[in-house]
Amino acid sequence: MSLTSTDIRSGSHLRIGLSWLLRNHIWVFLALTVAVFSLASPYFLTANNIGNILTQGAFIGILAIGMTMVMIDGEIDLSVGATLALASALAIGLQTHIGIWPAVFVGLLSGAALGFLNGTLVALSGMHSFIVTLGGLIGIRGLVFVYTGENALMVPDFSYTEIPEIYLGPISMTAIIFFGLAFFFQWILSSTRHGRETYAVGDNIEAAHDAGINVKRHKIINFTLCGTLAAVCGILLSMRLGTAEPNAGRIWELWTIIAVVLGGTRLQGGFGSMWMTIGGVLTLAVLRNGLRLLNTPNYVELMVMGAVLILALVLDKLLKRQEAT
Amino acid sequence: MSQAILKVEGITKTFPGVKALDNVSFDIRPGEVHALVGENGAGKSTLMKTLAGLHRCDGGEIFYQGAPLSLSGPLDARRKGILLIHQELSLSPELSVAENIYLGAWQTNRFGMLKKRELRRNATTALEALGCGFGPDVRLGTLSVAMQQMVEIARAEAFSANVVIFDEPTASLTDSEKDQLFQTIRGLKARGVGIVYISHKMDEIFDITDRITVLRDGQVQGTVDTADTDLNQITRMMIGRTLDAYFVKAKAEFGDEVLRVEGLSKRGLFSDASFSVRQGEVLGLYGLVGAGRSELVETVFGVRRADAGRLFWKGREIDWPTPRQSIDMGMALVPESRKEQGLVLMMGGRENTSLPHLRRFSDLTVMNRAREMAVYEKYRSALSIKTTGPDQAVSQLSGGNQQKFVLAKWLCAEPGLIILDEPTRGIDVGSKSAIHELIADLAEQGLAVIVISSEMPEVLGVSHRVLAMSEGSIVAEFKGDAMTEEHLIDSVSHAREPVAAE
Amino acid sequence: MRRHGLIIAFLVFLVGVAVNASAFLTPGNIMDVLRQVSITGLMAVGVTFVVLTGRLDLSVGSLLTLLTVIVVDQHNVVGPFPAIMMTLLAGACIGAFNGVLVGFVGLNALIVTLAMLSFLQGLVLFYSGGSNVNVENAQATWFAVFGRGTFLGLPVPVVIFLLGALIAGLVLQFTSFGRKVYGVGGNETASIFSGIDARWTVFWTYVISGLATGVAAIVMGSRVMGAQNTIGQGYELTVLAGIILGGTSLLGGSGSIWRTVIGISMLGFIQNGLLLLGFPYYVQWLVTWVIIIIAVWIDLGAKRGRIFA
Amino acid sequence: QEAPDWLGGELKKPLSETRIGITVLYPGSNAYQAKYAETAESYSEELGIQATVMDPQGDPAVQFNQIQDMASQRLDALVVWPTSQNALIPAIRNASRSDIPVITSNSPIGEAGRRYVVAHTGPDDCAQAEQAAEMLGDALGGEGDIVVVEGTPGYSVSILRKNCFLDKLADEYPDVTILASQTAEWNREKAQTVMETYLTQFGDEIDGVYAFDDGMGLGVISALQGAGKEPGEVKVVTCNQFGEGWDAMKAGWHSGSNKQSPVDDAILAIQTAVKVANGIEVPEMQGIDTPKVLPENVDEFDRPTW
Ligand SMILES: Nc1ncnc2c1ncn2[C@@H]1O[C@H](COP(=O)(O)OP(=O)(O)OP(=O)(O)O)[C@@H](O)[C@H]1O
Ligand SMILES: Nc1ncnc2c1ncn2[C@@H]1O[C@H](COP(=O)(O)OP(=O)(O)OP(=O)(O)O)[C@@H](O)[C@H]1O
Ligand SMILES: [Mg+2]
Ligand SMILES: [Mg+2]
Repeated sequence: MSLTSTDIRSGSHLRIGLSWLLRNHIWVFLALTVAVFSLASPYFLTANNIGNILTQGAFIGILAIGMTMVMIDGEIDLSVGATLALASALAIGLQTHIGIWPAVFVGLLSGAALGFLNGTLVALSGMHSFIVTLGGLIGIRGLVFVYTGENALMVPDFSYTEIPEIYLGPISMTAIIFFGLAFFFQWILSSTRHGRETYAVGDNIEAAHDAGINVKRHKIINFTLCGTLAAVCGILLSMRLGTAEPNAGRIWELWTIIAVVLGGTRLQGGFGSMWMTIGGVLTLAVLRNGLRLLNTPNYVELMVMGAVLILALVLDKLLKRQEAT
Repeated sequence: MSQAILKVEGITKTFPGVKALDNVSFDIRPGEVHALVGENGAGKSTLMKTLAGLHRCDGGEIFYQGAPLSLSGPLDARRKGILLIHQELSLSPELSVAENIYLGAWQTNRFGMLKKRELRRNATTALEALGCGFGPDVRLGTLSVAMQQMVEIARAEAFSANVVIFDEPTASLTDSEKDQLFQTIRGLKARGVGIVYISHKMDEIFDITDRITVLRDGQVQGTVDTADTDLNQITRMMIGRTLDAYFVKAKAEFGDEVLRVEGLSKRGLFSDASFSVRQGEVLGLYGLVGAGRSELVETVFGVRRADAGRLFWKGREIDWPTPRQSIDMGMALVPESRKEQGLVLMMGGRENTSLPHLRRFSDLTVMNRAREMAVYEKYRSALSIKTTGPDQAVSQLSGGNQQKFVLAKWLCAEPGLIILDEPTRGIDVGSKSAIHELIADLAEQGLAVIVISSEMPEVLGVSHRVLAMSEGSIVAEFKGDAMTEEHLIDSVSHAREPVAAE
Repeated sequence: MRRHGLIIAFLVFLVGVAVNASAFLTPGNIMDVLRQVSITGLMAVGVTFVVLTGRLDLSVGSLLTLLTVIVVDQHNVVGPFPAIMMTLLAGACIGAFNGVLVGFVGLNALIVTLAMLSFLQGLVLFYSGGSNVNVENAQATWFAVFGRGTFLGLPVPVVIFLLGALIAGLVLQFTSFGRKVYGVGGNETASIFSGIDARWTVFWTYVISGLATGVAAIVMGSRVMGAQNTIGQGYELTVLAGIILGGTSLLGGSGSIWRTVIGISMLGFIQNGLLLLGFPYYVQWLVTWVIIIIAVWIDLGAKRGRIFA
Repeated sequence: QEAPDWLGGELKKPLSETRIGITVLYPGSNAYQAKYAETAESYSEELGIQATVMDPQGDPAVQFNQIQDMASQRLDALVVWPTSQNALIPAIRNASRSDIPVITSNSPIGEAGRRYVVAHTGPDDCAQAEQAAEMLGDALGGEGDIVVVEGTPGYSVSILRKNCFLDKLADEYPDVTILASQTAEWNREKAQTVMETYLTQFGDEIDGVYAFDDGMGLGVISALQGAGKEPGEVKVVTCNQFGEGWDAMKAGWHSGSNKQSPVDDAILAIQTAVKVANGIEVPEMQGIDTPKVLPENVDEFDRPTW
């Protein structure tokens, strides 16, 4: 259900259903892609593959949760890819010095700190977050290289990679964490003060400010959350790979934005939800996995992703127009 | 009279380049409606924003309930009982009504969860106290402007405010909505609330207020009891002279027909609209907010597309034009919302003025600055617009001066037909009567003029002929002696039954 | 002072590096830097038009790759002049495609051009089959003049860049099209009410961006005399960083070409200066980060007369 | 079906039912990778096996997913050209645990993961870098000042080509000094830019250049030409010669590289995979030759078609 609105002109159940669908069309899209790939590949609808999709999607998914918070605020965070690389490098690199869990904690902290820095810069300077975090995208990657000295860092003990190897049926721990976080943040959005403020700030920042919401502090919190979630993603990635690549997470920020927008959350803020983001993340994961199962060459995959994205936007546009009349 | 509830002493506020408030003192007593009037840019909104914790003043003191007041921010002001209802609505369209009423002040439990039930209940109480016809769960964006304003006013109930400030609340309300608002204000007043009322509409000022404070160039010109004063005195205090006439009607000498519209329809907005206007004629278009007048003229101008209908320009039938073609033909539309539709706020007055006529101000696409400056200067002085220079961003100007630039940009094309959508909304009396004179002038020069207004005296005062519009249909036409307030009200309030044209 | 805070900051930086690296402010090095930024500079000049309307173009990096591959490959097939024409045409067409989607269909520019980035990358791989292409008769073709020649003692890429910037600057400042670009960027609705067809204006800015990338690709192809299918990777971010550094607002309506030229040159001098000072390249990223934040902040602060928002 | 000669055993099932997954990446030098991928496809077709070739686009996490997806399709064998030495170990471990044999090709994975890999085939990046050090050291007569143009940092190829080169140089040519080392991200144009800056900075001090691959080497040569240098005035040495590099060497601009054939590389990997799929023993390590190519012996080699 869309929790952000109640339609005043609500008529029959059919109409409510239709308007729900219009606001959540990503699920239709997801069902469609799933149907297509199930028909096209016998391996697609296997428990094992579904498990893979969920795990693979979870990484972008966790980034997307933070991005959704920031985007509903009407902002954007381009630095999540670099942030996750730093967190993963710290979580692995510090293990020999301070032990596994303290290292993981420091990794998380680094994400929170960078998110805090982004948020503070946005709030204090009044610069567009696109600019601030574009700077971060470049500079934080520099920090990663300074720390790793250009090398991929490896865990001292590969049992670290078995931490997320807990399964609930075919569903991995990573996927569970993703869904857990998504539900938690959906609850934040719909039921807590901070969540409602997020909509208020993104929707009409003047009104939110005039109503006494501390817009600056609010944005700093959301950027910090976004950075922390990027770090969570980085740490899970380090557990998956057993290695911290200095180039980890390159262009993931773009995939993340694509997933969130595909879901229906608006770039200009004020509208969106975690449900939509889950839909977008899964659609993206299904598309990438399905194309791989169909053995499509690399260039086809790139072209299909581009085309689908544009298609989704056009569809969204058409549906909105439909809704308007 | 009782002790002042809020007292301002000698406050000063400077913006870069402007002294918005200069040693201002005034007070508000419980149970009174205190009017604040003044020209555009006099500093009214600034003064009120200072009281509501949105601006910090540079000097001076504020006393609230006898003690010096220091505000940490707008929420603090609201919590202490000072509520500002903004000139531009200050709400969040995606949130529900209940959430908007308590915007930023939501109660939460120990776990940071919203007390949704309590929020709803309190909001319902506040809405019922005002007699609003909608519930707390409605998404705000689906409400009309008047309803949204009621949501803002509901905050006064919700926070049990002691001081409520209305900054031009009736700018986008119809007369009946205004009456409802006034009832609400009287209700607040009866409960001992001190009310500040800012408006450019003098009839309202004399209708509802007890005292009037006049502001001019950031300074207080004086405070008078409403009962002891009259329009002329207030006008003189505001603009330093008196006005002989508030409405001027152009001489009724009509030439050829300029525009004729037949059977114009657009699903969901208006249907079967037909009218025509001649050279030298001022055609009024009256209706309640939401009647579809703006949409109708926007369609004629070409910003929107019609579903059906025919359009005749100077007797010849033409295809539906684009705005560009309309402008080139000699049509001009002064849109109702200056900030969204009228101006490029970061451009200066010069560039805004020439924006619709780039071809006229350029030679082979190269802009001719001298020609641009000459025209800019002509209309700036003709409309006496206050700026620091041709390139000062119009966003820095007061609302009234902005509105004058919107007029300038259309007048400089010397069009054959000018459509004015709420041209005097938010404009002070002095400028307002200047605009009325201008309308008369234009008509006498042979232009056809269409004026949309929700102010009945205005529409009757300036027009030769009035169309009444209701729910997307033109329901009646009045001219001559039939142009009376009673007829107009009558026609638009019987929405579905067509009133015989006289 | 307000308008020139950017230039002052830039000069301070230049002097700072020059004191520590004697080779830095030599005419030879300055020419080198200008030549190096000429490719991103040309692209940035085109993208500035798009940004001024309040939109983005992230596809230019992939487009540069595609067009460089096309110009080099076609040079071997149809000869230099037709290859150049084809490249410019292809650039304009892809720009036009973006322009239709953003301007006419009204899709979000960030996402459209992001999708295009992916799509064009695929197209490059499809076109080149993954292999590198080279100009076969590199010694014998006049095509080399764009990347390697000199004109009146100036490297031709620099001449093309500065000439492109000059033309673009004049168009923006003094023509009615330029006014439309600022109008649409400043307030689209008001511009539509003023009879400006915002859709066409936006459309043309994307065509300009595509064309400028085409010119950049010609310079690139001529400079390298070959192309690989990653050659333009990441250039979109450099271009955007340059534009932003110059202080052009991403919200549209404010900014200018000279600012872009300064911004993109600043990036070039930062990169070059740190190289000369012997820092590892990733320090350059850190410095770029800090400089973007500080420069844009100061610029913004000067415009609003206050440092903090 | 008749087993091919090279198989050295019986076919367990027809080649047409043998399914092999290949995920290849060689960051930057796409010409080599393209030829590799092309050969892999054409050779698989020739054999009549079902092969899937994928490109992880330089991202180990993507390659990780690819390995996972291929494992879930229960392929007979996987050929992995790792983007990262260690990041793929868990994925390879999981594949091997679900009894899908994995062969690494071209660059090896880290020590910790070797036991999950049935075999490794391909050239030795480290040996190539050492060859480059030797060729450059010899060309300079054992002493001089050089600059280095690196590939995109952080990838295993870059790391090997850097560290092995530096170690060799330090050991055997102590009088060769490194003036500066910078990345050009496997990009020819950026290599040119980096070299131009070096020339400004050090001028005639530069006696030699080491570029991690031939593409960047060509950028370096363009810069030298632009600076008015004569062929051979500055010695340029690279790894892994391309067609154009071969031309440049003949023209005297290029002082040393090594021949590494993507064709041999791909064929060896696929043959090994087919063997493994049929349960035939294979050596743990099979190399392909990477002979030094020097101006003296350049005519003995065909011009590379990649
Ligand atoms: N945020 C601001 N920054 C700079 N100048 C401002 C700002 N707000 C108001 N001003 C200036 O202060 C003066 C007073 O403006 P104010 O909005 O208080 O006028 P007003 O009396 O409410 O006018 P109107 O009737 O048009 O609403 C004007 O000259 C205006 O340009
Ligand atoms: N907030 C709103 N939400 C949904 N529909 C609205 C809203 N406001 C107006 N409408 C619809 O738009 C149409 C015209 O509205 P609009 O207020 O522009 O008319 P108008 O006669 O031009 O009024 P005015 O010029 O006084 O503002 C009506 O059909 C009305 O139902
Ligand atoms: Mg005001
Ligand atoms: Mg209207």
